[in-house]
Amino acid sequence: MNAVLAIIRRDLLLAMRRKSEVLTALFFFIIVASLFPLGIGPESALLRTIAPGVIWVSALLATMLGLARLFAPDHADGTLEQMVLSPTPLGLLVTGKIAAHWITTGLPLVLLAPVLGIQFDLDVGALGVLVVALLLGTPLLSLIGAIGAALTLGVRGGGVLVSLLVLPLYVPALIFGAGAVESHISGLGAGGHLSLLAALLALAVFFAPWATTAALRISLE
Amino acid sequence: MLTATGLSCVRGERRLFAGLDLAVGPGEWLHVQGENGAGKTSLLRILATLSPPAEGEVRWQGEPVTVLAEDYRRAMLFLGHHGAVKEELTPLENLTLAAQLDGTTLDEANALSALMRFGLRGREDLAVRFLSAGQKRRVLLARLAVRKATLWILDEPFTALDVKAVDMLSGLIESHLAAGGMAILTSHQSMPLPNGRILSL
Amino acid sequence: MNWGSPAEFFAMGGYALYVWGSFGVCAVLMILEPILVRKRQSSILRILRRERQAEILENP
Amino acid sequence: MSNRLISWFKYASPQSFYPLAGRMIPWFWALTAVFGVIGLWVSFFVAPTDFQQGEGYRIIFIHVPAAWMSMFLYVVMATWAGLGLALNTRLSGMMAQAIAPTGALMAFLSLWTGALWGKPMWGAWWVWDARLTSALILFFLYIGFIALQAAIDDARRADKAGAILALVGVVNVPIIYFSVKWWNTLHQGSTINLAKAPSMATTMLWGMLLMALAFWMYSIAVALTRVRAIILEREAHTEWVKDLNEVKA
Repeated sequence: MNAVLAIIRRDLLLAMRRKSEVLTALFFFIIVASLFPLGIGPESALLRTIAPGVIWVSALLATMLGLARLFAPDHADGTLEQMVLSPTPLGLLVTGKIAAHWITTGLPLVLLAPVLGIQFDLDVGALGVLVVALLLGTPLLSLIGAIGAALTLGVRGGGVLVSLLVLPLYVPALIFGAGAVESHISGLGAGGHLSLLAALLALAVFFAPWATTAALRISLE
Repeated sequence: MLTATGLSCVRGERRLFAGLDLAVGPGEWLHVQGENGAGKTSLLRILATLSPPAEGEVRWQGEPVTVLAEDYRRAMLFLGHHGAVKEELTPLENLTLAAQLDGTTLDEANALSALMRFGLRGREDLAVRFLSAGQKRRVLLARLAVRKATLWILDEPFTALDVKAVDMLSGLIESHLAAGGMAILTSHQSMPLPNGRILSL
Repeated sequence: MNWGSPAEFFAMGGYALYVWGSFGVCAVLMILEPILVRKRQSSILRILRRERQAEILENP
Repeated sequence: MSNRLISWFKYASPQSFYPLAGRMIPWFWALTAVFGVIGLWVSFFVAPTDFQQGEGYRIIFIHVPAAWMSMFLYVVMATWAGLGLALNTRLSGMMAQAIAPTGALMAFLSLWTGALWGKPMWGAWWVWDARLTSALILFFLYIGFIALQAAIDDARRADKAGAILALVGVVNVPIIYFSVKWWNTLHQGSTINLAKAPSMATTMLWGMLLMALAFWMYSIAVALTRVRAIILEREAHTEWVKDLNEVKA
């Protein structure tokens, strides 16, 4: 457990020393979401309808942006080898790295989402549901993304390839995440969507580190 | 005691070596020699359990390393071509965090004394990326000194070291062997260490 | 038998574009794929044969 | 038991599978032709005109088999990939790699024929129906698998990485399907529902089954042909390949 905390601390420390990467992903999120009204038009009823989907798709893309940097630096400087050879099980270390990735890319998105929601004229209740849905959904994005990042490690054109592998797998998260906000707006209640999102998260917490670990071992062979 | 029997290694379409046997006991060290591409690094990675052998088996204290898993990894230290040193972190942070990832703790006093021993005094708080190549290798040597492992597997440990650092490293390895440790090294040049057995690939 | 004449058959009750569009593309792709795979097979065989020839020329 | 295991593993080696596959391929082509001809005859000349959809419904005779095969082949591909990962047999990875393009073709055909069916029936080339949408995502999954394998130079590593992706995909396919279905019912209500198709005449079902058999045999024949090419490519340096009659000729 200490090792997990240590790797989270290390990755956060590294993120602090390379602030620009974290900030780039955040501004990307804001800019993409702000482009939609410019492309679609300022009519607030329409914007309210598309808001959950737009914010979620932007969150997917922003998460994707950070994925290439999840394991690549550790792979390049040999730290990944040492992680594999550490007495601590690799699965735990990988979970720690994914947690750190979420704290640096997912959590800021959750905190920024209400601001974007206001741009799209969402009311307070919908903003709350949006935050809860993102809180459940962004760890899911980091977990699934880690599998793709590990599979494309050291592969030609890995950065583009990872989006091809991961985006189709993001579909359920997108559907339930955006759906939660939509059904709240239409008065149906977001409970069903949110609990399904939580179930998916539980499933991913269980399986994704395992698949990521296997993929990392293969990339080091 | 590390023993390997009938190891063979296939890379892509090429068979690098086959039917390789080796044994290293306490206080012994093995010098793996061979041309570029002969499979020195591949052999070391197999011994370190980073990649599985195409055929054959590696045993530690009589047990297969695949069964021992964590116990073997605790007893073994591997240094590859890349230093496993984070450029953005200071030498001090590198040492303490590496120890924590291994599940042990390293207090600041010990870490500092190890860094000083390798002539990194005054560099503790400078990010590694501002250090010279030789100084970066010294951070690694400090890591060797603080990590308690019986078996050292070192891939080209003497590259990019100045004369003084070479002496330090060979002294380090000698005292490791004297204390009953084992070492497996690869190197292009002749080793500044006595009594090594030679394995040619 | 559903069709009075060949013309009626090809007209497909007004759905000719959709029915023949589906069956046509399906047939084209399912003929094309084996041909491409056969080509892949024969190109690797050609390389292997050439290598063999070169070996024979080198050590007669 | 041990005898049977050995003979099974014997055929799991590329060297003995190569000639075996070569002998099997003509049989599967013959079966494809037989089922295909009977199936087409049933679909065009035996199956009656549908009272609701007219002649346009005849597209289902290839649409449904293609959709079935695209899902079935993904499971078969993942099974081979998983076997390769678990037993470390070389042939398994090659089989997975050989199946993927045919699976992608089936997914594409199900999308294409679905669009051509949708236009006259629903008035639109594409509707975000649950089945069409999940077929589209399945197609993406195939493309991802093929792209990942193509991007990795080392064949063994490509096999293993592809295997993990295929297994992750196979866990996700039902989740994706149910999420899309849920999303669909929530948004579209009851405007379009494939499940409520008019009850099918027995001859229609027969036509569909025969065509599905033809597609199945076709997939096996193509996958076997492709796996032979892959075996030659990967084992080009071995003695047994150099001693093959095809190479000597």
